[in-house]
Amino acid sequence: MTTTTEPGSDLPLQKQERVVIRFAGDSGDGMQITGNQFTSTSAAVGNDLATLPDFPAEIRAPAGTRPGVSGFQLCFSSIDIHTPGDNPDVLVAMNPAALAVNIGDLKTGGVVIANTGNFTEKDLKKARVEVNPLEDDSLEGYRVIKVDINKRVAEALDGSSLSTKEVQRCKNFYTLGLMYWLYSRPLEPTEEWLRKKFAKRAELAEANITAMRAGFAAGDIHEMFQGRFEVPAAELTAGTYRKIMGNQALALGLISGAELAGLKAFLGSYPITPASSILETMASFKRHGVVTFQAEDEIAAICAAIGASFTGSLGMTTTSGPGIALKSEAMGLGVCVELPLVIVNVQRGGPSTGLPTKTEQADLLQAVFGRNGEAPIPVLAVASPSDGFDCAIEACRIAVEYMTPVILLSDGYIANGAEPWRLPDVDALPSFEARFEAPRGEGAAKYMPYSRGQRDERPWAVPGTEGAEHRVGGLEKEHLSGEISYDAENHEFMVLKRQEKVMGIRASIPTPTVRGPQGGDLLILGWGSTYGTIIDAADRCARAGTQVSTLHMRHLWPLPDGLDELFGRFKAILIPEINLGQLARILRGEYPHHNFISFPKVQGRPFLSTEIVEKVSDILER
Amino acid sequence: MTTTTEPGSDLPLQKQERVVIRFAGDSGDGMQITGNQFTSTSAAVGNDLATLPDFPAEIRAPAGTRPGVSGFQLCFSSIDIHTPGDNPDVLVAMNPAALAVNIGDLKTGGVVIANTGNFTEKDLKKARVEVNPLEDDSLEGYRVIKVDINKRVAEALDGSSLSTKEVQRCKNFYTLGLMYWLYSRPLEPTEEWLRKKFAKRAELAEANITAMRAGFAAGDIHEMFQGRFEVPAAELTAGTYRKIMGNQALALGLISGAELAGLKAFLGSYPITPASSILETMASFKRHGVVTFQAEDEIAAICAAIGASFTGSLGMTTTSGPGIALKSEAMGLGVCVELPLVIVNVQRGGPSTGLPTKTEQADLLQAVFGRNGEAPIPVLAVASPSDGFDCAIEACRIAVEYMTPVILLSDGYIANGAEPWRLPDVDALPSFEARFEAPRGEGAAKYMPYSRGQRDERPWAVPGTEGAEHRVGGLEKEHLSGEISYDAENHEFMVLKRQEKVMGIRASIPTPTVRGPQGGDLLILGWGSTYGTIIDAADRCARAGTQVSTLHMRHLWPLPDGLDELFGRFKAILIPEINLGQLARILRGEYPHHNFISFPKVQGRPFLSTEIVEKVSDILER
Amino acid sequence: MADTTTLTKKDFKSDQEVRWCPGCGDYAILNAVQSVCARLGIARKDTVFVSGIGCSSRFPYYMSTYGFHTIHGRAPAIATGIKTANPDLSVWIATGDGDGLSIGGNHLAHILRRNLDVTILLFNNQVYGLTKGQYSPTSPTGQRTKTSPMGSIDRPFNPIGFALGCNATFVARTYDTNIKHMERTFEAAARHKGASFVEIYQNCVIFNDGCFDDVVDKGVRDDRLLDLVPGEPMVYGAGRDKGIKVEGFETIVSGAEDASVWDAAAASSAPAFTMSMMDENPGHPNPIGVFRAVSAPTYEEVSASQVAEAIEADGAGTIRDLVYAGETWEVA
Amino acid sequence: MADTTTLTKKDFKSDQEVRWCPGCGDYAILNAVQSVCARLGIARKDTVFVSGIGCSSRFPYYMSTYGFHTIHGRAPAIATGIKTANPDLSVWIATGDGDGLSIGGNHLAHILRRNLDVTILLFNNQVYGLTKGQYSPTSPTGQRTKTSPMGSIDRPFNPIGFALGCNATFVARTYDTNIKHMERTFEAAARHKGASFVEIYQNCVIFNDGCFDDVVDKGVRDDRLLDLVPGEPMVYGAGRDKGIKVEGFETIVSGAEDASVWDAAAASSAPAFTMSMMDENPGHPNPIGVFRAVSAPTYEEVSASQVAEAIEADGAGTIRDLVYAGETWEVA
Ligand SMILES: Cc1ncc(C[n+]2csc(CCOP(=O)(O)OP(=O)(O)O)c2C)c(N)n1
Ligand SMILES: Cc1ncc(C[n+]2csc(CCOP(=O)(O)OP(=O)(O)O)c2C)c(N)n1
Ligand code: SF4
Ligand code: SF4
Ligand SMILES: [Mg+2]
Ligand SMILES: [Mg+2]
Repeated sequence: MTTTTEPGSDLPLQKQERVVIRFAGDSGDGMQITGNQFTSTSAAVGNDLATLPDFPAEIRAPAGTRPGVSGFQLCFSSIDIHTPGDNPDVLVAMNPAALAVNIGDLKTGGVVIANTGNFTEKDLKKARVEVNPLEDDSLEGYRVIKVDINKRVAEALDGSSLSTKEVQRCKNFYTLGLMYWLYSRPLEPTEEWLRKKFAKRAELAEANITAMRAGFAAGDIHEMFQGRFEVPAAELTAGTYRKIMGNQALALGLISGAELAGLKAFLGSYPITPASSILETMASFKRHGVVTFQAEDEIAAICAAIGASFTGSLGMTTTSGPGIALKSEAMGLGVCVELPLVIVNVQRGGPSTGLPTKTEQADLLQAVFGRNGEAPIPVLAVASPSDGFDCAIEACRIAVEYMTPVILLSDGYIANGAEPWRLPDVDALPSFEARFEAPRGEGAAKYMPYSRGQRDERPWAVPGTEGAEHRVGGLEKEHLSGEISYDAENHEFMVLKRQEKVMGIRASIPTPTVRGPQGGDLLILGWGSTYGTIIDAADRCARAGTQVSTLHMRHLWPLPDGLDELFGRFKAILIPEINLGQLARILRGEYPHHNFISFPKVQGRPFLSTEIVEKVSDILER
Repeated sequence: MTTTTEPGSDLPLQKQERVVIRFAGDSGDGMQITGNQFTSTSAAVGNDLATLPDFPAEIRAPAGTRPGVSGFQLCFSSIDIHTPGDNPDVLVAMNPAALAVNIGDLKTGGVVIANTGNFTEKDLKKARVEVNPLEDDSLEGYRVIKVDINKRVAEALDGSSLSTKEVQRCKNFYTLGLMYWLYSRPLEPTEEWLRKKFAKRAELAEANITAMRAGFAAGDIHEMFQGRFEVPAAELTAGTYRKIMGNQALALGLISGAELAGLKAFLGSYPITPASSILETMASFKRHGVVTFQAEDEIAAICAAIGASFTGSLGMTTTSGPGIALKSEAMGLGVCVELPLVIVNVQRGGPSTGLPTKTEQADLLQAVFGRNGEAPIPVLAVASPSDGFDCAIEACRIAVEYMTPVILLSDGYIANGAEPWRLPDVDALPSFEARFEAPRGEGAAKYMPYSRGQRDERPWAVPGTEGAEHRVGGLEKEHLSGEISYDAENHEFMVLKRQEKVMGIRASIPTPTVRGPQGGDLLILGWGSTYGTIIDAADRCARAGTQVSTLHMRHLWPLPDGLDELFGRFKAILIPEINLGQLARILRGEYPHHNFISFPKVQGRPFLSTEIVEKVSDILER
Repeated sequence: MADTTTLTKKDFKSDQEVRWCPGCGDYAILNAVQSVCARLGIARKDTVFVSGIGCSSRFPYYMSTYGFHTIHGRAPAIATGIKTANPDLSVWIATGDGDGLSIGGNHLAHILRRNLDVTILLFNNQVYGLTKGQYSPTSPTGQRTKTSPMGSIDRPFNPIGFALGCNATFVARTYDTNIKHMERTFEAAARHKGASFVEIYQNCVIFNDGCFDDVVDKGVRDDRLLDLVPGEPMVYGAGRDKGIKVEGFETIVSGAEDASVWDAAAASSAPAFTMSMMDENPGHPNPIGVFRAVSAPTYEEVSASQVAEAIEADGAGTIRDLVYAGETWEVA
Repeated sequence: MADTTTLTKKDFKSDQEVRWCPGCGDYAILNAVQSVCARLGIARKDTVFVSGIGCSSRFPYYMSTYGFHTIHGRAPAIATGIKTANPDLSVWIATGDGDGLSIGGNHLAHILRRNLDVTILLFNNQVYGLTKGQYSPTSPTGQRTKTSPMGSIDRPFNPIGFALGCNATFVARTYDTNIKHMERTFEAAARHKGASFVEIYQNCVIFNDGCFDDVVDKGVRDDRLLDLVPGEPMVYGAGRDKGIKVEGFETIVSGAEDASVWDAAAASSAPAFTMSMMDENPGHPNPIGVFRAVSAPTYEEVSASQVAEAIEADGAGTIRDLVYAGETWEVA
């Protein structure tokens, strides 16, 4: 990668380990693009990173208002990191609404870059800000860099063929250029990206590049910073990397999972925030033989997936909490007919419609228990954006090997977050090829749809198979023959058999490993998206001299073997969850004699590692 | 009540405390009517009683086949009883299929009354019976009374104007007469009933009466019994009684609950076994102002009920497991909009369509946890047919006082079972009148839909109220104003507030009382329909010299106060449940340090008290 | 029910900031509805707006009446409870093509066949707006969206045909850029006793901009739209010179003078059905206006009358006679 | 897909005991379907029967093919998955008036509009049989049932009109006591490429006995039923002396000689719609037969062709090129 000539190279260059930037502006300001470009460039220069977009509430609010603010936070570093960071070091605020909404999170002493061009009376009013915060002392304690980006970009593109409106649309690239300068990043990757994106409108590409370069070269602004920074490459494990978002990783994993099983992937889905982009991504992979069906509702979506599995495809369905509620009856059918099925729930704030664009982990109990009758379904959860790939494959494996529906939980934080993904060795991926019953001739033994294999799974005979014609359905089945049976003992046998089969999955999953000391005063136990924050918090504790152990649980139902013994090695087990303590409840029910401390937070957003660090010292001081 | 002349009064008359009879025949044989008449007459003579019909599986199978068998068991007694009994003393079998299906349950030494007229080769074949059991020694150990009822009834009605087919339809009344003789019951109540029922076809009434009298007077048959029995009146608490079935009691309770709250009852429902008859019953009570809406599905049913509650009616919905699954999204809406709503789940065998006509208690975890997000809903359960009345009123009370959806669980066993109901003093029923916001004039303070009352309930303003116009919905609400709020702290506040409100219901519910010793080795804890069996079992243990205590839980969520202390008084707590241990799981999660012994049985039918007695001695011997 | 004070459009504006995208067709629809509400003279307190989920379903927040923003697709079901429990209320439903015809299609079908006296506004923008641009059940085959990168493979619903197939008693269509036509249509719908269904062509500037431009654009609309006015000849065109003549089941583009008179109250809904499919014939205009308006008993009326009849026949029930009924016996 | 061996009706009988009530109309329907399956010559292994819940939905158990007895109302959704995932299968749906038009109305609507190549048999007995006799969405207003002791207050759906409103490509009606007519209709439906919808008047001897007697009873049916045969004049009557003449949107009972010729393939479904409502006119017969049969691309075909096209354009994807895509970088 060639390095750009360095304006402002006379200013002191300071090394930093870890920087958190938040870009914030109006929905129309292109903050997501800005953030994504900064991320890609940082990835390219070898930083570790994690990102978190913060979309405005569902409907595009009027420009300039607080509900219209769109944010993108990224953390890039030369050390191993696992979260987009608690509090930004730098806040880019494109208008007063963006400032007002985000300033509270900025680190004390942090930098605000404000686009003064958008702080007019009118702008302030739209943002419901009484006094211009750039002009009173409300920003005391922060370093405020005021730049009239509107004007700067107009100047930079003076004489361009673009309309004024189009020129102003280049603001975000001016800003990006400025940030590139501040953190000594190359411009080339973005220039390349722009040229590709606007292949058909080269003048737009060039205008944006010009704007970006202007920001990069704005010496007079640079002065205000009194220095620039460098974040060297991180020491990442060797390999090929790519940046990946959570939903994207899930889509790739689901497609791969089907392929590893030798099956066609069939996705039945109905759009819902924050799960929709899995469907969107999978719809774009038709050349992988993926069939996507956008159903009329969530019920039809899961039913179609079940139908597809009946024919020998790997049926899948993706949704969020309210959609899971709707699917619960059909999930019971899936349990009864014992066909493979992967059900993805990208959790969001609840109850009901709740906070659709915010994150939460409050659907765990629903996943484990939310069906009529005894209807056991294995449940696992994704830890981070890239983990979605592995988890999706694991969900497919369980579904196929055990002939069962599987619930895979993710959440809004993971769905939209991104991180570098070290690409797996494709040949080393697990293989769990599905086996179909072979056609049988006249004299052959009758196909027994509810006989059992070594994992208690039933044999899969698909339409088109001669001699294995059979009927399945939601009424209780007779063991072996699969015929309707109202027999009392058979019912009990089947209820227990289904239970045993799902509990038997334990044999195929590892006991999770403790990170840090293998026993002691405190274990921080997490599941799903708290993963990164818990590790960050533990590392911070370690740096401060307190060793705490952590444990991440990928498999939530059945619970893996060995936990009882493992828990026994710790005096207390702290469980931070973005709900009111759902995993803690499950664990208490299973392992009543350990000291579980539930640490709930239900604010529609992830934990800060600080919060966990504080909680840890609270507990240890007691 | 005049006493009928007593044929066979020369035969010895033996007193019995408690008799269990099962009538079994083809669906077309009128066994339900026979059983019900015997029940009514037994009630009228002052017995305590409990009944359990056993309907054939959903579809009417061809006549004479095993799936077509319809049964009706009743227990009548001179002592206090709580269940229809484990094993019948007498089995009336109208055909070979009825015999084959039911003989296994008959008490050793029990009496079989078989209608030989229906044991022809053809009948045996339909029932898939190889050898006539009346003619080999397969009924050894039972006293078998063979009567050609077909012939007898033909003889009795010889010369009647009825067709042969119609004459044969009187068979069940001949049988009833015979049983009335055997147990020294009066004929008058049934004669009265027949005359009323066939008011428009007197000849039918008279034919049935003639048939019944013939059975009652059939001296030659009587000989075979070597004696007849008498079951004296039970010592029941003084009062007015009526026989009531579970679903009927629920319907009456729901209507009364609304009236006690001063509200119109609105039932939105969709038919489903075994809940349908609640809708059917309520539809017949229009003169009580009840509005019933048969919806297009379960979702529409609950949604309409929520809509009705929005207008100030008391919205209700009734269903079974699969329907609950479908309603779970809308329940979340109910939690969010905080309107009163009563949701009745008459549980049946699951998962999925499962065993629709069989009983189960496996929807408890679904009731407590089966929704997306943190969506707390109080849950209570009916103990016995007549308890449905009180529980329904209690559900209405909680819904109205706390402005919340409430789930009321019953099951198939209760739904169709019947028992004598001592009618309540209507004036002493609880009162919990709903309060609506008053209209407000121009200058009045703004209506705050999410402000809170003393029970944390929100104020109820209904359309039509001037000045209180407001909007509700499923998005997170701002505390007080109720406006949409994406604010993190507000969300947490509201999640906790909804949780506190529901947990606060504890203040209004009693700690359940222990029956028997207040502490000791063993407490048998039950919920729902195991109530009667557990008491019967405890009484049997007591009679055998072992004192065990029992506890019945009506309120399952929130759990009442005082349980921890109470549980602490027992070395072990045995929890029989018709599921895989769902209440046990909940209790372990809440009170981890007690010794709960889960005792699951999932056979689509109630526990036998014997099973519990045996389990108790198992535990106590250990 | 009617309020005597003179209501104005402003009375129906709520204090909530309207949060649709600038340029969204929903603004104009909101305006028109507010005007019509004022004109109907029904008090705010007696009016309820019910919606599902979608951009369009935010509607109730912007009305100063009672409102219920329910869950996706279920507005008709909730409204059924509201109207049946209190027939005195004026009940409106705001829904989208996804909310009303995808997940909510069945409830919509059933409220129409049951003929509850509600007014249903279906905002058809041929796309899922709120979830950011997937195709909907009204998207034309081939439409490329996020979930149909190679074009939608669904055959779309015709909302008018769907409503007619459900035996609806009032069926109409209007579009977002013609306030007058919207007001006229909404008012007729609201005054109709029974379930009124109005499809509104609505532009989504963000995800489906210009989806109806070929018929509603100022430059073409006079020639591309035929306004069905009950009792009037079917005449259209910038110079009102063109007409539609019905022959058998066929429609023929004719001169104004030969135009047939439109009968929205025909016993059979076949004519309305013919009109609803007319634009599939080359050269034919796209019909708007009132397709069907017939009268039939409303669900809530009959429901209430059965209760009244039962009370009249047997007297109003009390808890006592509910409980002390059937065969009872005394134990002393 | 077709099997060369000669199949007989018996080949399609399963080993399960049929458990409908003696006298139930379902038996005859089962018989007719088994005959048609034999005639179609599609192997048992390639045939799938899908159903919801209801008496009628027990159907798959009695067929010796593949079968799926799903959950209430969802058969069309499950069938959509089956057919889309494997277009080579011959897929049938058995559903009831409750299963298909009450809880399942939306899925039915959507499978029809999407035009999946499946054959849908709707057993209409105007009642919920399996749950023992509540009114259904096709029960006539006023019908007294367990849940409507004072008479049903719903306006019923007309299943034919509903299907037409959903833009179905094949719509027909037959009745359970006419094996020949059933077989002819089922065969036409099965051979139609696209979603075929067949309403079957079905008697429920237990809960709604004789519900169609006024039109299908042997004594009256010749005069009360009009069989719509595409391309044939609309003639009926015991002496085949009566006819239906179409004038404008009106139908007139005429002599046989004046009868109009029935066109089930008209571009517009308005004629079919007119026929579907004909019996509401006094003196008119009740129409059965084929209301509509037009061709349109099927969903599963287009779905498969997009996949094929994508593969042709860019090559079949592997996990490797799925994973190693986008902007990647190396860390050494
Ligand atoms: C049960 C459920 N499923 C899915 C969603 C996501 N969702 C919200 S609105 C919507 C579609 C909106 O489309 P439309 O009704 O056309 O309204 P528009 O936004 O276009 O006005 C969807 C799929 C949801 N909120 N709830
Ligand atoms: C989710 C759900 N709701 C309700 C039921 C109960 N149920 C079973 S079949 C049925 C209606 C059957 O009517 P129809 O489809 O007309 O079939 P028929 O029995 O008349 O053939 C109902 C309401 C169910 N099984 N599942
Ligand atoms: S996304 Fe479309 S429909 Fe939604 S508010 Fe914006 S313009 Fe309107
Ligand atoms: S109840 Fe009716 S529909 Fe069901 S099997 Fe019996 S006769 Fe047939
Ligand atoms: Mg839309
Ligand atoms: Mg039916």
